[in-house]
Formats: sequence, C-alpha cells, structure tokens
Amino acid sequence: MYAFNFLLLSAALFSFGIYGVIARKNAVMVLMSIELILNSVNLNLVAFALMNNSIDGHVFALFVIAIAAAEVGVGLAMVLMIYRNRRSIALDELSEMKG
Amino acid sequence: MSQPSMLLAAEESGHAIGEASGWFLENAWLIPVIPAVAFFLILFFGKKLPRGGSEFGLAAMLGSLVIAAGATWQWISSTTSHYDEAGNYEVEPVIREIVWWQSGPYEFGLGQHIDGLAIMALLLVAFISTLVQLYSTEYVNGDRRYTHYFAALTLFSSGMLAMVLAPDMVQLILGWEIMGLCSFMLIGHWWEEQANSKAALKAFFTVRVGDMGLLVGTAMLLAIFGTLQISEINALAAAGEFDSQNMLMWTAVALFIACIGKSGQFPLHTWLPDAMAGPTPVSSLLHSSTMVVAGVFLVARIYPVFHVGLDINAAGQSVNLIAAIGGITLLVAAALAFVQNDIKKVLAYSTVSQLGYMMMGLGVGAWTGAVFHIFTHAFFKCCLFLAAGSISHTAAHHSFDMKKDMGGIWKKMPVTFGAWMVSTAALMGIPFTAGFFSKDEIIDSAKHFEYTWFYYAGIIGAFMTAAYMTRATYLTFFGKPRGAAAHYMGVEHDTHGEVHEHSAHPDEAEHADGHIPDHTVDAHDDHGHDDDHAHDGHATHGRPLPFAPFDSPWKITAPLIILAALAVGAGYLNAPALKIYWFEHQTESSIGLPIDHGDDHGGEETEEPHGDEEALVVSEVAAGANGPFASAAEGGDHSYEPSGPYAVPAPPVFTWANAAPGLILVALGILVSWFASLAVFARRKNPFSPFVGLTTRSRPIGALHSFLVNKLYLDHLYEKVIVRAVAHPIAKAAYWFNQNVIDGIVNTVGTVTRRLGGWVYRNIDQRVVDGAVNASGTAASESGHALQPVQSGKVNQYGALLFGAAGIGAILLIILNG
Amino acid sequence: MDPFKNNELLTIGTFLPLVGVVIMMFISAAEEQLHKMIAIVTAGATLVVGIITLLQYDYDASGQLQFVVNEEWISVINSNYNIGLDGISLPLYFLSMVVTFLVALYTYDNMPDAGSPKMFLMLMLILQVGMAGSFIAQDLILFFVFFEIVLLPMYFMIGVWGGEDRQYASLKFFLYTMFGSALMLVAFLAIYYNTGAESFAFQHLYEAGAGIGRNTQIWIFTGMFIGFAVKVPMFPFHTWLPDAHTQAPTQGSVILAAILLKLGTYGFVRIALPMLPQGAEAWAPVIAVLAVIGIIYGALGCLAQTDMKRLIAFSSVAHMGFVMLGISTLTVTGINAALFGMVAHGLITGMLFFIAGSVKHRYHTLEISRLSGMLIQVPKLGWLLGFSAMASLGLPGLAGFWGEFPALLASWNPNDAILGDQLELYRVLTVIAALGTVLAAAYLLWLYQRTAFGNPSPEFMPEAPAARSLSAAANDEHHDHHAADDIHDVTPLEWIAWTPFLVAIVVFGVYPQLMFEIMDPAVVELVNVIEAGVG
Amino acid sequence: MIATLLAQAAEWTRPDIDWHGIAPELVLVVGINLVLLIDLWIDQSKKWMIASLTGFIMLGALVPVVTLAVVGDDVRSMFFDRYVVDDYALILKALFLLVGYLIVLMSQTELEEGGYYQGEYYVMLLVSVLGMVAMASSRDLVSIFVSLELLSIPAYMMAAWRKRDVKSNEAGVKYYLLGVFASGVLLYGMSYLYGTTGSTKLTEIGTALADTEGSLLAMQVIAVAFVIVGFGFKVSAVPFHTWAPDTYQGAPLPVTAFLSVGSKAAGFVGLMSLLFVGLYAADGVYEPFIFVLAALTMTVGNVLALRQTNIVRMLAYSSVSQGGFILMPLAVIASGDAAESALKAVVIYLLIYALSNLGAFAVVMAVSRKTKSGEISSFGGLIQYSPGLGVLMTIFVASLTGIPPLGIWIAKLASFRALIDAATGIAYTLAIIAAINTVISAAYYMKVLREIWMRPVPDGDTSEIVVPQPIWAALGICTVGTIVLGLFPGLVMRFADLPDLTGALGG
Repeated sequence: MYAFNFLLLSAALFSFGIYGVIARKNAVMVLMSIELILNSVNLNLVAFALMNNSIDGHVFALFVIAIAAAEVGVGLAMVLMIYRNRRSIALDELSEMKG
Repeated sequence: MSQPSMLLAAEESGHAIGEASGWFLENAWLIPVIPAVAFFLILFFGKKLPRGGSEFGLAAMLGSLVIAAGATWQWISSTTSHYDEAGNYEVEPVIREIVWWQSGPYEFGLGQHIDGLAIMALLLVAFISTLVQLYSTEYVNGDRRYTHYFAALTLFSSGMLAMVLAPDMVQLILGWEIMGLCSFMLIGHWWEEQANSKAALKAFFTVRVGDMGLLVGTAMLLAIFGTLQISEINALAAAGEFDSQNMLMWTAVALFIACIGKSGQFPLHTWLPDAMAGPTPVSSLLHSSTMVVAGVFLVARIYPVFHVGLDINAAGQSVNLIAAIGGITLLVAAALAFVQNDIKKVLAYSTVSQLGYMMMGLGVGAWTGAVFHIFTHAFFKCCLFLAAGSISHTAAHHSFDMKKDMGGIWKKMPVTFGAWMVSTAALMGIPFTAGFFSKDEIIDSAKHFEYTWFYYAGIIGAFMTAAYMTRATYLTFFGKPRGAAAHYMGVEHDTHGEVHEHSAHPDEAEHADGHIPDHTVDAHDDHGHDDDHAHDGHATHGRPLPFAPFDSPWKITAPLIILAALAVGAGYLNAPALKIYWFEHQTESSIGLPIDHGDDHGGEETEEPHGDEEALVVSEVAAGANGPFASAAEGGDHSYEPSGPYAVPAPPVFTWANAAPGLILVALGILVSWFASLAVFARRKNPFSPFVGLTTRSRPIGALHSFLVNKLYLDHLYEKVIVRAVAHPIAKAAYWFNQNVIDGIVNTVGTVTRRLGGWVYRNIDQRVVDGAVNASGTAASESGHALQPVQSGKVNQYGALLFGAAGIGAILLIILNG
Repeated sequence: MDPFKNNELLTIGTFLPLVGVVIMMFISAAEEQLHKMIAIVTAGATLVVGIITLLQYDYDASGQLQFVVNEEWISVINSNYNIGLDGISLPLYFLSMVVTFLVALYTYDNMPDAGSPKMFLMLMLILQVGMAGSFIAQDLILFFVFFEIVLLPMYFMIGVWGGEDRQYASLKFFLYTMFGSALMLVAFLAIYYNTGAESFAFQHLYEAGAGIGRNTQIWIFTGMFIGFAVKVPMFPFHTWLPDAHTQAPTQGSVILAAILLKLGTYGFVRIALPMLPQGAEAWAPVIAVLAVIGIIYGALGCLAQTDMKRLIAFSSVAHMGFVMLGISTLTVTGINAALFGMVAHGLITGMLFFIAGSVKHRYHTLEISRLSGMLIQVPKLGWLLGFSAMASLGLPGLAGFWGEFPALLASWNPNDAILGDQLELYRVLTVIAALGTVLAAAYLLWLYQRTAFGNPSPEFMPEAPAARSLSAAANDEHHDHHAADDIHDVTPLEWIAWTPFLVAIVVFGVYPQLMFEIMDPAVVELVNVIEAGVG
Repeated sequence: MIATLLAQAAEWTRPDIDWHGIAPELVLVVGINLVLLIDLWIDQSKKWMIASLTGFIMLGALVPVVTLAVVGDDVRSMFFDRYVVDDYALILKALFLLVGYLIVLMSQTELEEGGYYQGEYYVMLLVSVLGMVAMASSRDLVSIFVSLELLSIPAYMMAAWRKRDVKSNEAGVKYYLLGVFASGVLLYGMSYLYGTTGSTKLTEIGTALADTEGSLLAMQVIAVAFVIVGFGFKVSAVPFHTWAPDTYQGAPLPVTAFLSVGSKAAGFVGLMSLLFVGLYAADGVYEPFIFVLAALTMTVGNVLALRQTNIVRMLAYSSVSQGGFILMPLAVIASGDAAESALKAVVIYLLIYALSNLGAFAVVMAVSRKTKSGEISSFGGLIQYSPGLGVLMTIFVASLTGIPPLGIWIAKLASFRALIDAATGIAYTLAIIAAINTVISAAYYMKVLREIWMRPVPDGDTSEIVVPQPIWAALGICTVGTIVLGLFPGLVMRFADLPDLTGALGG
C-alpha cells in the first residue's frame, strides 16, 4: 500500500495534466500540463522502482527528465515562434488547416 | 445414358432390311453443300458477273437437282430390290456423319440421313428451287439487289436441304434457322418501305417464338433419349425406351410449338400473310411450297416422338393437339382466304389452310397422306404463286389486287391461265389431280381412324377451298379487265367503275375494302425496280396493246408449265384410287414406327386389353414392353418389325364412297362460288346491262330481274343467305378477330415487351441496381463529409479526441479482459 | 517435346508486347506513324508467336497442360511462376493475340479523337500482356497479377479516349472491378490457407481444394463469385458494363467485350468450380438463376436503349448470361458451351463494337432514332451490321449459336450427379432462357430495322434533302461520289481488321468441332475434378 | 578514494559491444558531428556541399548494414539483449537510411531555393534518422523511448522549418503538442508496464505477461492500451491521426514526405518490437484494440481522403489509410498461424509503401515547382506536357491503390494473407473491411489519375516542367523499387522471414 499512494498521486497528476492539455487554450499552459504528465510518469517510475526493488525505474526516470527538458526547449522555441508570427499564443486560433 | 442402338440391332439381325447404296446416296450431303458454296460465290463475285450471280445460283440448284435425282433413282432401285415377303419396303437409311461437335459423352453429327422422306423432300426442294430460280431471273430482272436476292435464295435452298437430310436434331435446327434468316432477308427484300421490313421482322419474331419450343424440345429429347440422332430417337421412341411418357408428351408439345410457328399454324399464322411483302417467287418458294412445310416435315421426321408422346391413334382418342391445331388452322385460314382482295394473300391463307391439312393428317395418323400432301401441295401451290406473279408481272403492273388490277385476262395469258386452272383444280381436290389423292387420303384417314370431328373439318375445308379458289379465279381471270389489267388488255379502263360500284353498293364496298385495314402488303412489286425503266425500259412486257406480248416470257412460263404438269402428274405416285401405293412404299420406312396392317385401328391391337384410359395405359404398355425389347435387342434376333408397342395404322383402303361426300362438297363449293362471283362481281362490272342498272336503282325490279334471270336465283341465295348472313359475317368476324385479336396479341406482345424493357431499364436498372452502386459511392463521400468537422484544426480538440479514445479504449479493454 | 518448346514459348508470347512498350517509351510522341507501326509490328510478332504455339500444341493431349513452366517466384508464399496451356486456355489465349493485333491495325486509321497514339498503343500492349497472361497462369497469385494488370490500361483507355461521360464510366469500371478483385484476393488466400498453405498452383488446389469443409467452401466461393461476377458481369453487378462500353473508344470496347469479360467466366471455369466443388454445388443454382435473370434483364435493357453502342453493351449482359448458365450446369456440355460462347461472344460483340465505332466515325452519332437507311448510304457496313446481328442472336451456322444452344441443352440436363435435386429449377430456367433467344432476336433486329432499313435521314444527306432519289441510291457504285462528308463505306483497312473476325464467326459457326475438339478433353478433365470433389 | 574508484572501474566490465553491429549508428553519429562542424565553417555559397555530405553519410551508414546482412550469420545482441541487430533490424535500418537518402535528394533543391537553414536541417534529419535506426534495434522500454524521442524532436522542428510561414508554424506546433502529449500517455503506459512486470526489458516483460496466462491486471491492460495509443499516434492511426493532415499540409514537402514515411515506419517498428516481443501474451488487449484501430484508420482515412482537394492533404489521409492496412495484420498476430506472416506483411508493406509514397511526394514536389499550387486540379493535363512525371505519378498512385504488379499489391496481399492465416471470424471480417476500403481508396487515387490523364491543363500553360537532378534520382530509385519489389517481393521478404525477432528473443 506504500506504492499505492504514489500511484494515486501520480494518477491525479496525470489527470490534471490531461485536463490542462484538453482545456487550456494558452500554449504555455498546455506545455506545463504536459510537464505534469511527464512528472506523473516519473513519479510512477520511481515508485515502481522502489516497489520492484530494481534500478531500471530510476534510470528510466532520468532519461525522461532529460528528454522532457529537451522537449520543453523545443516547445518554448515554437511558442516563441508563433508568438512572433501571430502575436498570440492562443491555440484555438491555430486552425488554418482543417477538414 | 447409353442406349442400345436400334440400328445396330437391326443391322445384326440382317434379314428383311436392305442396303441402300450407290454413289449418289453416299454423297447426298453434297446437295446442300453445293448451294452453300454457291452462296459464298455469289456474295463475293456475284456483282462482277454479267448476270449478277444468278448463274451460280441456277447452276448450283441444277447440280443439287442432279444429285438429288440420282439419289432418288438409286433409292428407288434399292427399295424395289428389297421388297420383302411381308409387304414392306424396309431399307436401311443411308446415314453418314462426321463429328460436328463433341461434348463429353455426346457427339453430334453433321452429315446425311437419307431415307424415303428425305429423298422426297430433297428432290422436291431441289426441283422447285431450280424452277423458282429460273423464274426469278426474269421476275426480278433489273432489281437493284438482284445479286443479294439470288444469294439469299440460294442460301435458303441450302438451309432447307440441310434440314431435310439432317441426321441429327442440331443439323435440323441449323437448316431451320437458316431458312428463317433467308425468310427474313427475302421478305424484307425491299426494305426501303417500312411495311416490308416490319413484315420481315414480324415473320422472324413469330417463328422465333416458336423456335423456343424447338430449342427446349431438343434439350428435352436429349434428356429423354440421351442422343439427338434422329434415327436413334425414332427407334427408341418407337420401342418405348424412355422413362416418362409424360415427359415425352411435353417434348412433343414443345417441338410442336416450333412447328406451329414455322408452319403458320393457328394461332401463330399471322406472319405468313404479311410475309407476302416479299417478291412473289419468294412467296412461292419459301412461303408456300418449302419452308413453311418445315414444321410439318419435322413432325413427320420424328413422328414416333409425336405419335407416342401424344398417343396418336390410341384407342378411343378423338382429338389430339396436332390434329386440333391442324383442324382449326385449316378452317380458320380457309375462311380468311375468302375475304382477301390481294391474290397473294388468298394464296397465303390457302397455304396456311393446306398446312393445316397436313398437320391434321399427321395428327390423325395419316403419315403417308400428310407427307404426300407436302409433296403435291408444293407443286400446285408453287405453281399458283408463280402464276400470280406472272399475272402481276406481265399484266397487272406489279399489282396483286384482284379487284383493282385484274380480271378478264385469261384470253391474253393462256399459259398462265392454264397452269392456274390445273393447279387450282389440284388445290381443290378435283379427282385425278394430285391434290385429290393426297388430300383425300387425309380426310379419309380422319374418318377411318375415328377422328370424326376432323373428318368434318376436312370436308368443310374442302368446300371452302373450292369456294375461295373459285372466287379468286373468277376475279383474276374472268369478268371485265380492271385497272392495270385493262391497260394490259387494251380495254379502256373505266377508272370510275369501282368507285361507282362501291357507292352503289355499300355492302359490297365494305366487303371489298373495309376488311383490309392494314395495307402492309398492298404490295406493288415495282419498288424493287428502278423507276426509270421499270416499265418503259422493259420492252418485253407492260406495254399497252398492241405491243403487249402474248403471256409472260419463257423463263416464267416454263416453270409454270412444268409445275402444272406435276400438279396433276405427281398424284399418280400414290393414287389409292387407282391402287397405286408406290410413294407410300418408298417412304413408309421413314415413319419410324411399324405399320399395323392387321387392323385398321392402329394401336388398338396392343392396347385393347387395357381399356380406354389413354395416357396411363400407354405408359404402362411402354413400361411393360421395355423388358422384352431389351432382351430382344441383346439377343440379336430382333428385327425392325415388332419393335415396340407402338404402330401406325396402315392407310385405309380407298373407296369412292368414302371420297364422295368430300367431292360433292367440292363441286358444290365451286358452283356456289362461281355463281356467286358472277352475281356479285360480274353483274356489277357490266355497265352495259340495263337490268343491272335497274337492280341497283330499284329493289323490287331487281328482285324480279333476279327471278327472271333464272341463274340469279342462286346468286341471291348465295349473296343474301350465304354471303350476307353466314359467310360474310363469319368471315368478317373471323378476319376482325384475326387482325385485331390474334395479330393484335402478336403485335402487343412486341410492344409490351419493348415497353417492359423500357420500364425495367429506367426503374430497375437505372434506379435500383445502378442506383445502389452510385449510392454506395455517395454514401462513402458523404460520410467523409460528415467526418470533416471532427478534423476541426483545434489542437485541444485533437488532444481530447486522442485521450478520449485512449481512455474509452482502456476502459472497454479492462471490461473485456475482466 | 523438346525443352525449348516447352519452356519459352508461352513466356515469349505473353511478354513480347512489353518489348514494344519499351521501344515506344524512348521514341518521341510526335512520331505518331512510327508508334502505330511499332505497335502493329509488336502485336503482329506476338500473333506469330501465338501461331507457332498453335502449331506446336499437341492436340491429342488437349486435356493436359502443355508448355508448362514452373519456376520459383515468390517463394515465401509458395507462389510460382507456373504457366501452361490446355484446351480451355488455348482458344482464349490465341483470341487475345488476334484481337489485339487487329485492334492495333484498326487504330492505324481510326485513332480516337483524343490523339496521342503513343500512350494509347502502349496501354493496349500492356493490356495484351495482362490478358494473355491471365489465360496461361496456373498459379492463383500469378493469375491475380495478370488479372489486375488489365485494370489501369483499360481505365485510361476509357477515361482518356472515351466518349462524353468517360470519366464517370471509367471510374465506375475501375472501382467496381477493384471491389470484385479485392474480395477475390481474399478468397484466393482463404483457399491457400485452408489447403494447408502449401501452394497456389492450380493443380495442387484442384486436388486439395476438395478437402475443405463444405461451409468454408461456400464462403470462399462467395468471395470468388463476387470477384468474377463483377468481371463477367452478371446481374446485379453489371451496371458498370453499359457505361464502360458506351463511353470506351471503339478499340477499348472491342477488347473489353472480346477478352476482358472473359476473364471472369474463365475464372469461374478454371478456378472457382474445380477448386471448390462443393461451394460450386451450393452456388450453382444461384448462379443459374442470376444468369437467367441476366439473360432476360439484359434483353429488356436492350429494348429500352436509344443508343446503338449502349444496346450492344447491354446485349453482353444477356450473352454472358448464357455463358454463366452453361457454367452453372457443371456439365461438360454446359462448360463447353460456355467456353465456346466466350469466344463467340468475343468475336461477335467485338465485331458489333467495331461497326458501332465506324458508324460513330461516319455519322458522329449513335442515336438509333437518327440513323436510318445505312444499307443505302453505307451498304457494306449495313450488311456487316446485319451479319453481326444475326450472329449475335444465335443463328445456327454462325458462332453465336454454339454458345447458346448447348447451354440450353445442358441446362435442361444439369449434372445429375451434383445437381440432381435441382432439376426442376434448371428446367424452368431453360425455358426462360429460351425466351431470351427470342428477345435477342427482337432487340437486334429491331435495331437493325431502325438503323439499316428505310431511307437515310435527311440530316445525313450530303446534298439537299430528298435530292438523292432511290434511283441514285440504286447502284452501289454511286455512293462513293458523295464522300464529300465523312459518310463513306467500309475502308480497306477496316476490311483487313474485320475479315478475320467475320471468317472466324462463319468458320466456327459452320464447323464448331474445330474448337470443341480442343476444349472438350480439358473440360472433361475439369468436370471429373468437380465430380470427384463433390462425390 | 581514487583507488577505490579505479578498483571499481577495473572491476566494471564494459558491456560487450559489437562494433560491427552498431556501426551504422556510429557512422551516423560521426556524421552528425561532422556536418555540424563543417556547417560552422563553410561559406554560405557552398552550403550545397552539406546536402551531398549528408547523402554520403546516409549511404555510408548503409554500408555496414549491407555488410552485416552479408555476414549475417546470427543475431547480434548487445547490452543484455536490450539492443539487438538481427535481419529484421537490418532491413528496417536499411529502409530508414534509404528513406533518409531519398529525403536528402528531395530536400536539396527545395532548401537551396528557399534559403532555409541548410546545415541545421540536415543535422536534424540525420538525428531523426539515427533515432529511427536505433529504434529498429531497441528491445527495451528505455531505448525504445529514447529512440522515439530522438526521431521525434528533430521532426517537430523540421515540420516548422519554414518559420515565417504561419502554416508551417501551425504544423509544427500541432505536431509538437500532440506528439509530446502522446509521448506522455505512452510513458504513463510504459511506467505501468514496468511497474507490473518489474522490468523494462521486452523479453522479460514478455515472460512476465505470459505468466499471467491471459488474466491481466487492469493496470496491465491500461499499460498495453496506452502504449498502443502512443505508437498509434506515431503511425497516425485513427483517432490519433488528427495531427497528420494538418501537419503534412503545413510542413515543407520534403519534411511531409519524411514524416509520412520515416516517422510512421519507425512508429510501426517500435510497435512491432513491443507487440512481438514484449506484449505478445496480452493478445486479449491488443487484438481487439488494434482491430478497431485498423478498421477505423483505413475507413476514416479513406472517406476523408475522398473529400480532399489539396493533393498533400489527400496524400496525408491516404497515408493514414495506408497505416490502417499496415496495422491490420497486427490485429491478428496471436491468432492462428498469423504471427510470422503478419510480421512479414508489415515489414514488406513499410518498405514498399515508403518507396511508393516518397515517389508520389517527389512528383508532387516537382509539379508544384511549376504550378505553385497544392490543389489536385493543378495536375490537370500533366500527361500532356510532362508525360514522364505523369507516368511516374501513375505508377506510384497505382501502386498505392494496390494494382499488381506494382509494389503495394504484394504488401496488401501479405496483409490479407496474415488475416487469412489467422482464420478467425474477426480476421475475415477485417479482411472484408480492408477489401472494401481498397475500393474506396481507389476512388480518390483515381481522382488524381483522372486529373493527370483526362482533364485539360487548368491554366493552359503546357511548358514542360524542369525537374532538378536530385529529384529525378529520387524518382528513379522509387520507381525501380516499386516495380521490382512488386514483381520480385522475395528480394526483401526474405529478410522479414524471421523467427529471429520472436524466436531468438524468446518472445
């Protein structure tokens, strides 16, 4: 039941993240929500690593953190780019292409 | 199904069955091949030749005729030398075949099956074709499709000859359909006129409807007998080697439907009069003497199938399909012949009527009579048509209207007239002409084999035949020349005569014109000639006196003379009245059934113990007979004679007493009609007579005049009683019925089918079937359209969709795996 | 049999057209005459190979496969380059070569309006590869490949060089056929799997297919049925045909009618029936019913048409109905009839389409109501139309009869070992089908009457209307003087292209044994396979 | 301290690295650095050399792949079976490198003329290809994830490469956000997978799942489902496809081509490794799930493609629908005898699809150079003024339609075969759905051909299109590949004919 609490927390984080991605129109907020999701994964991984008593989870979490950093770097660059072009980072305005 | 071959069995047993042989018999297959080759020669080289290809046609027909004659001679010598003690001329047919097509267990042959019937038909067809071609070289001379005409004519002969010597049902169908094609081509020879092409189409369709029966019937034969070889079919049917009498009955019915169509039997006869749109030689060859008897020939060819299938001559049978159709046809057609003004139509209905005789003859078991009637009828009817053509060609400006363009020409055309009279006599059945011997045997057999109704039909038909032919003869040759004939005769033509006549006598006017609503075959043959010189250019004929020639040129008259001679002479090949049975003996082995000489009531002998239930009994007999037959065949001691439970009764012995009622009626018919014609037509044609004028103005005086002029007593009897009260309304009604109901049905079927086609196409095909196809396309596209909003372009919604699907999927999968 | 003969001939004959295609690819499109010549030479060379094949063929062993080649191809699915020729294939294989050659010849003078003979002829040659290959393939996958190769060229032929509504028609043709072949492919794979996934070879599947359970067989047969029935086409899958035929250029129509439709029926005979005998047993009555519906329905459809070409197209539905009726009897006679009918229909309907094309070329319309008096204006063409119409309605003595009549014979006597309990059904169907022969006469002769008979309609008179009297029309020689406009009689090139068709129609009509002799032993073998599989 | 460290270092044995085995990756890594460095020093006017260099690097990496294949006696496995070089990996590596090379060819002119950041672009391309090449060998959740991100992150940037173009921006952002979101979901699934099986190694996961004997935990179900969703995004399976049309349309054409082929293929490779090795026993989860996905993907992709007027967008949907066909055999890998044929089917499909689709994109690029339009109608009359391109486009489109003997037919055949091998009702149903979808797809493919062959030139400009040499080269490779593989699929099917993947790894 020790790990269970972590899992619950992580699930909650995950859900918040999902909600943020779906509901937020601001690109930065969405980025942050995605970070939430990734962190819920990290939490999971670490918790499971403890539970399984293996190191794999930790290693995995490290990779995730590193990659998340890279992703956020790219993401912020993109947000900046659309801001420059459109003077807005509202996602629902980004619907030039559809159908 | 492997069946013991009857022929094989017969061959092994050997005795009493002769070998017919000789070069001509062995090579009789050349007879249709020669004209077939000629057809292609005409087609490819005809136009380049000085005589437009007719030389090929004529030469080919002569060649065929020579071989046919040779074959006939050799056949006769064979039969004569194999006349056995029992009184039968049993000669094995000469069958030679090559494999025409094979299909698994079946092999179908192409070749020849020569026996008495085939020999008769071959000779007949080759002979008449030759004459008609000769005649045609003059008759259609200058026609713009002269070459095509001869090509078609030659192909026709080839088809007919191929049919009559068919060893196999398939070859028979081949010939049968080629004839149909040629019929189509020749009826529609002058296709510029829509009426002609319509007549051609109608002929083809109507016959084709019947041909369904032929195709299906043939399939049924294959089902029943496992072979389509005619000799085997006949042998097996005669021997009762089949499983189901019922099936055989339906087979006979199906095949007979084809015969109804081809031979113009009621109710599919309506195409034949319309077919008179073709050139006259065509009418004389195809639509009177040869092609239309194909149906009769088919029945005769595989007579055992019909005889057994329809229980002909079974004890107590008083009617059967063939006899009934034949009987109805002969009466109806004779009545219709009575009201025609077109000479060719009179002859066409007469042909239908005579075909009815033949069918009736086959239906009552008078095989020999019927076949012999094919033979004799061909000569005299062909002769009549050619005579009509001769008149039209030479004297009547290519018109065939007896009332408008003929009359009084006997003096100027003695040869034509003579031929006509001889042939008419034969057609009526005047004693000692060919028609008498053949027709009388049919009528006599009907009585003798207790088909009483058909006996009456036969003699009434004889009366009617006599009557309408007398009328036609009168109108054509006697009286005052009218129209074109007057021109020809050099008599000043009273152009107002007919009009005057019509207005003065409404009844007669109605009689004359009112019944011919369709002018489809108001045919003037001169469509086919180049207008510029149709008349002026032909120095030989068509000019007014004093340049008009004495009768037609020799190419026309020679065939007439020959045919007229045969119209009398042919009868003596089989004249029971004179104890001549030669024709019968030559052909009787072709019946395919044994002839029961012992008892006149054929079949009764074997069926007597079983009482009167017909079909059931016969099938029982058939079943019972299978055993002994099979063993006999295996034992090898089997001979042709007692080969089964079925037999055809021998023709009745001729007595003048039996013939008398018919003859009396014929005489009566001639007399009544002659006087009636005089009364109806001649008197009114004669404006010089003050009495006639009087009668037209004043009834009482007219009546008095009638009584005074003694002979007119009969006229009035005829006119008032027979024509006005009986014959006229009946014939009128019959004609109305014919044109509106029967022909109406035929035409309506066509129209309805066409409409149905349109309806099905528009509603079913385009809306439903194709609609479904197109709808599925539209549905796909529309569903795409419906899905497009999902692709909204908004990232959040995409995300929602993504995770929504993931979540729902996960939940469902948990449930699924739970 | 020397090895060279056995191994190379079919492959050369099939793929030779590709040589022409490659050569043409490197020649500028502007060299139109050169392209035409290359195409004719290539098709001619192919035909020569075909004739050599005919000469080397061992007619005494027509029941066996000859010229067999069996090379490894797609080994992972055990599909081989397995080809061979027997009596069932030979006539169709050769026919495809003849037709392509003659069509190429015809194209020399009658290039469709859209131009670009390079593309057109290349497509035609590719088409020929597919057609010939389909008939020699002895492996399901190989068959499928060839079967599908014909699709695109035909799509383009219709869509580029076709009539006014060509784009719709071509798409419909394409999609419909795709639909059929997709299901067919599934069925092929199902057979393969259900026989132990050992081989796609026909011979193997003939033996192994019978071992599949009855229900499975029926299901697999369903897939094949749809695939082949679309191609045939059978009612109710026929609606692409009238559109495709009507819109296709003459060459396309001819090839479509003469060969392409036969792929479907050939598939039934060669693949569906012997591999799935029990499926065939279950499906045969259904096929028979649909075939007969097709006969009547096609005929009714014809009666409703106002366009000559569309009428001929619809008549194909009826004629293929007879072919399918023959097949559905599962008898030697029926299948023989079907095979004969395939060739006959190819020749006759091909000829009719040629004529329709020539009429279109001259009159610029195919509206039946506007055409009249062809026999006066273009007498030879008119006669040829009459001849072909007669052949088409099944006149004995011409080839069409041998497809119809034996089919009727067979359907009255269906294979009693297999369809014994369906006898009544088949017999009723026979009678209805016989009615179809009458209707065939009706629509064809009606067509003929309206177009060929009578006097030419004034709109096509080169001179003032009515100026041409009957007397002027009386002599055929005079017609040539009015060639001021397009209306002229059959040209020499047309004669050259058509004569083989005409001769074949007559020769096979007069002496059908020429073909039955070749087909019969093979069909007997085939029916043995079916019967063994059911029994 | 140092001593202990040294002692430990001495104790630590380096994992046995098969240098030959990872030579392709090494070549790429070296190449990436090389390009980066050269790009720094090279003059702007000589940037074209970068493209050539990148091309050579791709081909250079292909050399060890070929040598590995030639030597190819047994499976090379590294890092405790977490990184495996077998025939399956080799053929896919070859595919990715070939795709990379083709993309280089296609990009060259586009980038030069557009004046984009050439050096960086090629680095990104190389990195992404490296990710793909690594993906082919990855047999561990971590390495799979890293490979995935390695190939994705550069791709995000490439999609937005035309940074002044709002469409390109939009394409990049959408792709990025959804991509990362999907990665999150994937990772969440992976974390559960790791948690419930105790290992990140696929073989061990496989063993652990097999031990459950079908009665999976709910968490495991969620894990499997989420993992599939993550890859479903990558392969643009409906309903995770939504990014694809928008991104494809907005991104520069070479990038679109790269995404539709390379990235998709990599997604499939990862998914296959997971399914065959790791999740094989969880067939109760993935079979129905993939069944639904496959059916939806091909159908929705097709019907939406029917409505498109923009050629790239249509190709995007076409690519979605093709993804459905590729996915199809994976729905039955645990049924009947389908496993092996499914694997083969997917591999062969990926290969041939890559060639045909790249070819189609190359033609679109060539044509749009002249017409400056992405509408399907701009292809009107192509066959008249540029018959070569017209015929090539016909070949590619026909191949995509599945007409023998052009490439994809054999792939479709293989897919169908896998379904039939499964011999279950569900498999047959899917086969029928696929068959019908083949027809629907033909409808819009034919629309393109109709424009090319049957319609008039829209603007009447019939001057011939000048096609740059690199694009010709790309077209040539694609054409030859499409035709040759269609006729002799055995050439590559041999490589997919592997028990290696499952067998050697105990899956």
